[in-house]
Amino acid sequence: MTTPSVTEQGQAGQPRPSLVPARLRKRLQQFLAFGGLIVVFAFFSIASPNFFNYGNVTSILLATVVIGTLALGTTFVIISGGIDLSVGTGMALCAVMAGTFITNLGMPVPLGVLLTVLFGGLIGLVNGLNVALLKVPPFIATLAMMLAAGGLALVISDSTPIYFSDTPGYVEISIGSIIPGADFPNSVLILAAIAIIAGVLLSRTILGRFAFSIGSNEEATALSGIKVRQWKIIIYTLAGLFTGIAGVMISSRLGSAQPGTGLGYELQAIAAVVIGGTSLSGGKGSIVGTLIGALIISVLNNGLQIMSIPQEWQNVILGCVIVLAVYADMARQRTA
Amino acid sequence: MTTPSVTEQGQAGQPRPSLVPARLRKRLQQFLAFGGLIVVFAFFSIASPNFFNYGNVTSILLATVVIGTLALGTTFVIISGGIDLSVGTGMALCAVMAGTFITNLGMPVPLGVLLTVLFGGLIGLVNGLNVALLKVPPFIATLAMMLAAGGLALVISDSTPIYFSDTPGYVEISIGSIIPGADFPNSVLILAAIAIIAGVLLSRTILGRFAFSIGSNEEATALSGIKVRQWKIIIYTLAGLFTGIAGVMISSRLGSAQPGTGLGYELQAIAAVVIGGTSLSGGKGSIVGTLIGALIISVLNNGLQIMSIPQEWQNVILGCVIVLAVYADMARQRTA
Amino acid sequence: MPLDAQAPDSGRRALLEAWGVVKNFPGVKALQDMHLELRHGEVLALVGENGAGKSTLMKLLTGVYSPDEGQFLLHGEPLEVSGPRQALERGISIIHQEFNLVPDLTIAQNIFLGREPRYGGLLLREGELNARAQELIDSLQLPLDPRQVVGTLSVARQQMVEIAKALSFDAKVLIMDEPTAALNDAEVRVLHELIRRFVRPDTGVIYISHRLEELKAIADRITVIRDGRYIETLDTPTTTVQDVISRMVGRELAGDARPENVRDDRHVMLSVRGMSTKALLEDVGFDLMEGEILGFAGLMGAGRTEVARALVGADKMASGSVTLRGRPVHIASPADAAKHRIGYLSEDRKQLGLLVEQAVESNIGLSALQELFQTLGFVKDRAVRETAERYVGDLAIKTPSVALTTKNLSGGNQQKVVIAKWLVKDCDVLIFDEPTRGIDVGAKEEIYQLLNELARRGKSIIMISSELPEVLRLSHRVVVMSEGRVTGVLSAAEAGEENVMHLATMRFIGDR
Amino acid sequence: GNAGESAGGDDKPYIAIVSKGFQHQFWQAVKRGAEQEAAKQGARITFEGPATEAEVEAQINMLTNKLNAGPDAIGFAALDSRAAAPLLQQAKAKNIPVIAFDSGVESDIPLTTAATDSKAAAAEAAKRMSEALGGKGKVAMVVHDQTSLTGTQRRDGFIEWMKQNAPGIQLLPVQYGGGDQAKSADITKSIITANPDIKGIYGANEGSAIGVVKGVEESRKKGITIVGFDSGKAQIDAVKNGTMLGAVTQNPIGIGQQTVAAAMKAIKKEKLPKTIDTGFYWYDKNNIDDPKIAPLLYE
Ligand SMILES: Nc1ncnc2c1ncn2[C@@H]1O[C@H](COP(=O)(O)OP(=O)(O)OP(=O)(O)O)[C@@H](O)[C@H]1O
Ligand SMILES: Nc1ncnc2c1ncn2[C@@H]1O[C@H](COP(=O)(O)OP(=O)(O)OP(=O)(O)O)[C@@H](O)[C@H]1O
Ligand SMILES: [Mg+2]
Ligand SMILES: [Mg+2]
Repeated sequence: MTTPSVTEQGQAGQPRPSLVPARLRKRLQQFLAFGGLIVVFAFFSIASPNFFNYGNVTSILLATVVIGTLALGTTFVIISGGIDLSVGTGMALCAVMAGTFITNLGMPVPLGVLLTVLFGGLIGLVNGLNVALLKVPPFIATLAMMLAAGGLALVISDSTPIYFSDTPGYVEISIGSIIPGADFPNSVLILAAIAIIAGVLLSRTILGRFAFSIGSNEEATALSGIKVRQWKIIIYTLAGLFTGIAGVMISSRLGSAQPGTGLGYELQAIAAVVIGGTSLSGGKGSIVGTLIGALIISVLNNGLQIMSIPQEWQNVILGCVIVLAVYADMARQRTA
Repeated sequence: MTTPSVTEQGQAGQPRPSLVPARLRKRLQQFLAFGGLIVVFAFFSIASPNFFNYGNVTSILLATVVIGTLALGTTFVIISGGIDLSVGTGMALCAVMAGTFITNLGMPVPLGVLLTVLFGGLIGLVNGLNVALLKVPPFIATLAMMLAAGGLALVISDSTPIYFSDTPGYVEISIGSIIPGADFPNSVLILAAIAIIAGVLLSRTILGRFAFSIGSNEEATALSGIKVRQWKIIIYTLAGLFTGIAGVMISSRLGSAQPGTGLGYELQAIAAVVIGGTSLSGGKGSIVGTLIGALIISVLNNGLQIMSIPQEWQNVILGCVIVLAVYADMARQRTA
Repeated sequence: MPLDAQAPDSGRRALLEAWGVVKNFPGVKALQDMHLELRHGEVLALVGENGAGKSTLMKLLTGVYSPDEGQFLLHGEPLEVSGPRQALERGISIIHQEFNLVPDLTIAQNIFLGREPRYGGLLLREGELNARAQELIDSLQLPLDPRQVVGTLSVARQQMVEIAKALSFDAKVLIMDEPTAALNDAEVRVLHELIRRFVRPDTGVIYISHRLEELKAIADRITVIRDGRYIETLDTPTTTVQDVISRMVGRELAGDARPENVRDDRHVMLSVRGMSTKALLEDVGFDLMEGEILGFAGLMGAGRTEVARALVGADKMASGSVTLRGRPVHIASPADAAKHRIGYLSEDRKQLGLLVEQAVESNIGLSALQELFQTLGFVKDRAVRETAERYVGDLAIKTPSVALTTKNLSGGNQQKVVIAKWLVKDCDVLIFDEPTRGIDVGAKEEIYQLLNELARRGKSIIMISSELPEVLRLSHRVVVMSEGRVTGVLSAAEAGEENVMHLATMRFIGDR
Repeated sequence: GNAGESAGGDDKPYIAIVSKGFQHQFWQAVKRGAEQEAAKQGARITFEGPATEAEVEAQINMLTNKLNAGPDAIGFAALDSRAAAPLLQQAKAKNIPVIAFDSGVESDIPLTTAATDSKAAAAEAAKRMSEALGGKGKVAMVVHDQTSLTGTQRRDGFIEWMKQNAPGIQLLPVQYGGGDQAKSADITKSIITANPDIKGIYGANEGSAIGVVKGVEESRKKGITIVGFDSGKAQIDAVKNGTMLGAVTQNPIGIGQQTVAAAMKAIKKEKLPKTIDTGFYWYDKNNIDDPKIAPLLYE
């Protein structure tokens, strides 16, 4: 026993010195992904005198809120190896429900908001049941929900927007400012708060641990005695709750629930997640990355508009920059 | 060696009787997936007197052409473990190129069509290079192409439709009928022809074999000495060629190249592929399945419209039917 | 036929029993009337040919599959497990033959997956988790860092994680399905020590292995099964390896002990000089002769796999040159290597060797598809099928049909499929990385003969193996590595256990 | 075939309306007008349209399906009239009368067209904007899309009037927000940031106009003149509280009513005028409650 274990000790000692750099490197990597954002940001700051100022930066942050919220929930689903296409129209349906609760049924705002968020959870629950129990592939299950939610939003609202004119407090949720005198939109603070919650859930709780584990190797996770189906249902439900929050955020920003919108938001949310370094095959990802991904998208959108690039070129440039950014990120990770 | 091989013979002999049923079962399975289509078809035939007749069935087939063509190409990409989000706007870009070649540059129709299809291949080639050489994840690479192609379609066409009024023959490609007196649109015949080609490519050639291999286990395929990167590039290029064909089909059907269309077609194409039983994680799939998937989508769309279901309900029903259909298919496969 | 099986100890029931267990898969009778009895405080070895049904029996015990007939008893009480969780709750812990680790999690996270120390049921105590893992690893004296991500570990280290995980449960019954397949002799000794420490009067171990020599050292009794049937249980002290083998395969095996001679006037086929990689290798150089079997020996992590991977272009070489038949070649990818007729059979068959979801014939035909089985891009399905069937016959691959999904083959038979793939390709240089991993004695012998036959036909073979006797038995020359360097090249005549181990444990402290 | 005869279970005439859109309030108002008229005249209608005005093929498929469903008449607002030409031929062959609405169909098959001149309507918006700005200053445009007829005509009408009549107005490059309120609001804020001296912004449909209002509100910038298009509660509120100068509306309810009325006449083989001008109207703070204007607006 002694001889081999001495040898092994030596072996074990070997990787140690390189482990600390490895962690530092990981920090640095996140910093560099953030660095990518900074590069884009710096570019626009130099290219346009109107880009870097308090007002515009707040605009960028405000523009990030809805996609960011959706992307947070989507992060969990993607890390667990799934996908959620229903968050866009699901958000519209939740907005309509908020209108129904608050304007049509006259509920107090806090109750209406709570019920809306829970309704989002219900959408997610149905997705989760379809995926985990009926074993319908996530793409199909959530595509079906995308269609159904979009239709239901129209049915419930009778295809008409629902306004929150009677409850001015509702609009304050999004664009009011509780920081006195700062003129800083609440919804950005809310995004920050739920991002922290999401970050804690992902990296500090068993929910996050199992999300990673299921996405990395579902079979092995099940063999470790973990109730994979149950956790999948929870993960989709969680994404649904974020969808509900996004429904509140967008309808309070607009002061109305627009039943026909939402389509396309899901792709942007997924894009934010993937640009942020989460792997679509599951098992890898982070909340910080997702936020950076969402910010990169809105900084690019804002910057290109500020620079008055003709709009048909904006998408062309956006496409190229996204490929380049992700390529640079991949290349860096490979050499690192 | 002799003794065990006798044992093996016994072992090998044993299952044989059940092997034929297994293959028959497989046939039956495909027939049953087809059966799902038949059920939907039968339902509408009974529910509406206007559904099952020559004219309407031709309409359904005609409505399947574009999605079907895109889905064929997408099938290869998905089987190889990738995804292609660029086929929708890519198709619009190809349509615009067809307009440029034929109407603006006055090329003869066959040459214009050829160049358009090749241009589609070029789009796919760029996707393939980004995925295989730059190692950008397929979702991101093709999302970027989706943005870029949509933008380029607007730039090149100056955001206005390009008409094929000077070349009446161009429209004939799609809605003309070479079967004399039958009034059967050519594009359906073309879809049938390219589906056969795709089927042969997928199941009879090394291209198809390697697509399955790469989708099953990319690393193991590479270690088997197969040029994975090269084959991936070929697969995306192939999908691009189908995109080009779809661009010809849609612009000849409409008599014009509409630069703003295309978005959303990629999701429908992917849905057709996945409903047809191809796994999004790669390694499994078939062309017949994809065609059935595309047909299910257009039969549902057509039937719901023919039955005059209110439009806001159509998507709700569509969503439910898709989940049910896929669930039934999965459940059957599990018990079989 | 079962002799002592009929009458269990009347006084004290055994720890774990299986009676009349039957399990069928489509086209395969995996188990028929299977019997097993694990007594308190013993290590029971379970042996049988590839596909005999060992893993299937263990999967039934741990609730991965459910039996068609029969029952299990734990402490004399009926045992019914509906899933892995229940098995663990009843005190049955298993190391599966195919790894079941989560690659993106760290070692500590894998070991305690599902049993993480928490605050209030939800919040993780990551520090505690790592500390506990470190404690466990220290007590097991394994060379692992709990914070390292499992996906970056070599196969041997992953095996150690599996072992640590299985031992971390407070289990009464520990099942190990080929735990030593990826370990070398020194590591095997460590594992045996661990097992001995685990066995107490109220526990027991079921130990599955194809390395029959090691059973003497660890097992109290040996249960032999064949073709899904119980054959006999032998007491180790009164049993020879030959006894076990003859019951396993139902006949005697002849094993010749030394490699065949090669003429030394053969020319050099492949020559490697100054090969270094960023990770580990330093100035590796060796020659491979035509018709030679060149063995690679070394401890875990010595860098043998890395040499092979760098050679075929799967990993990047930082520096070094490769000469093939006297001409310098540049190999940037496995495809390049294949073009130069160099084939590499990986040690990690599930991740890197097989398309587990594809048919056996697709796997066998894969490497040579472009070369042999196509005209104008069209696949010659008949030829693929016939070739696959031929190799299934030649290598005695146990499968009902070549159309079967490879996943459903037993571990050893999967390994044979990988070997068949490279035999079809007909390479001049073949690199076999742990080719007999998980292969039964009978089949091992067939593979040895096959390697000899290939060498006789002029093929050059690099054989990496962690089983030193195997290296010594086959190799014309042995390259010994330690810590990324070649520490010696021995001729067959020179090579013996002792001098190889001496070279394999050479250290280079402070060099890098 | 005999599809024309076998229309549904009841004897009510069936009018299938295929519109350019469905979810936007403008199209919902057209639908409501059509439903009102149908109820009055005892007809059965269906109303369908693609999700966005870019989906020409989807609309063609809808029209095809509706032709197969055997209606007594068709109401049709073409996204691309030439693309629909073969189908209109088919309708003619089947003796199904076609009524065009919203924008003209380049074909002599439709018996009549119930539409407004969108360009002229946009020109009205431009005129009002120019008047409010005193003929000078920077003006931005947020349009819903660059390829649909409603998008391009409402854009080009505005630009052309400005070019011809208001040399002092400097037009910024057009930005497109897809009619999405949130996106249009973000675009508006970018425009304001990039052009702190902006004087006026034009939103070319309901979603764009409300987005512009939201964007201006969120940017806390005062003194920007907003001119919109279409109606809807948010726009009406904005006009009433002075955030928005006013807007042009095309009387969508009237379009729906006229379309159904014309279709009924066609079924009864009555004579129809070549065109039915449904008109457009400017509304602002002063006339918004006017009994002539109020019924045109939808909430
Ligand atoms: N899921 C399955 N589907 C079909 N056949 C299976 C399945 N699992 C195992 N088999 C078959 O059952 C038989 C027994 O397999 P098992 O894995 O138990 O063998 P083993 O004794 O563990 O062999 P090895 O030593 O090679 O690991 C084999 O013929 C195998 O092909
Ligand atoms: N996939 C991998 N990713 C990162 N590091 C690896 C990987 N595989 C092996 N290593 C590391 O590279 C070093 C060399 O391992 P290698 O597999 O070449 O050794 P070996 O001599 O073949 O021994 P064995 O295969 O028994 O582990 C080890 O430290 C190992 O941890
Ligand atoms: Mg086994
Ligand atoms: Mg190795």
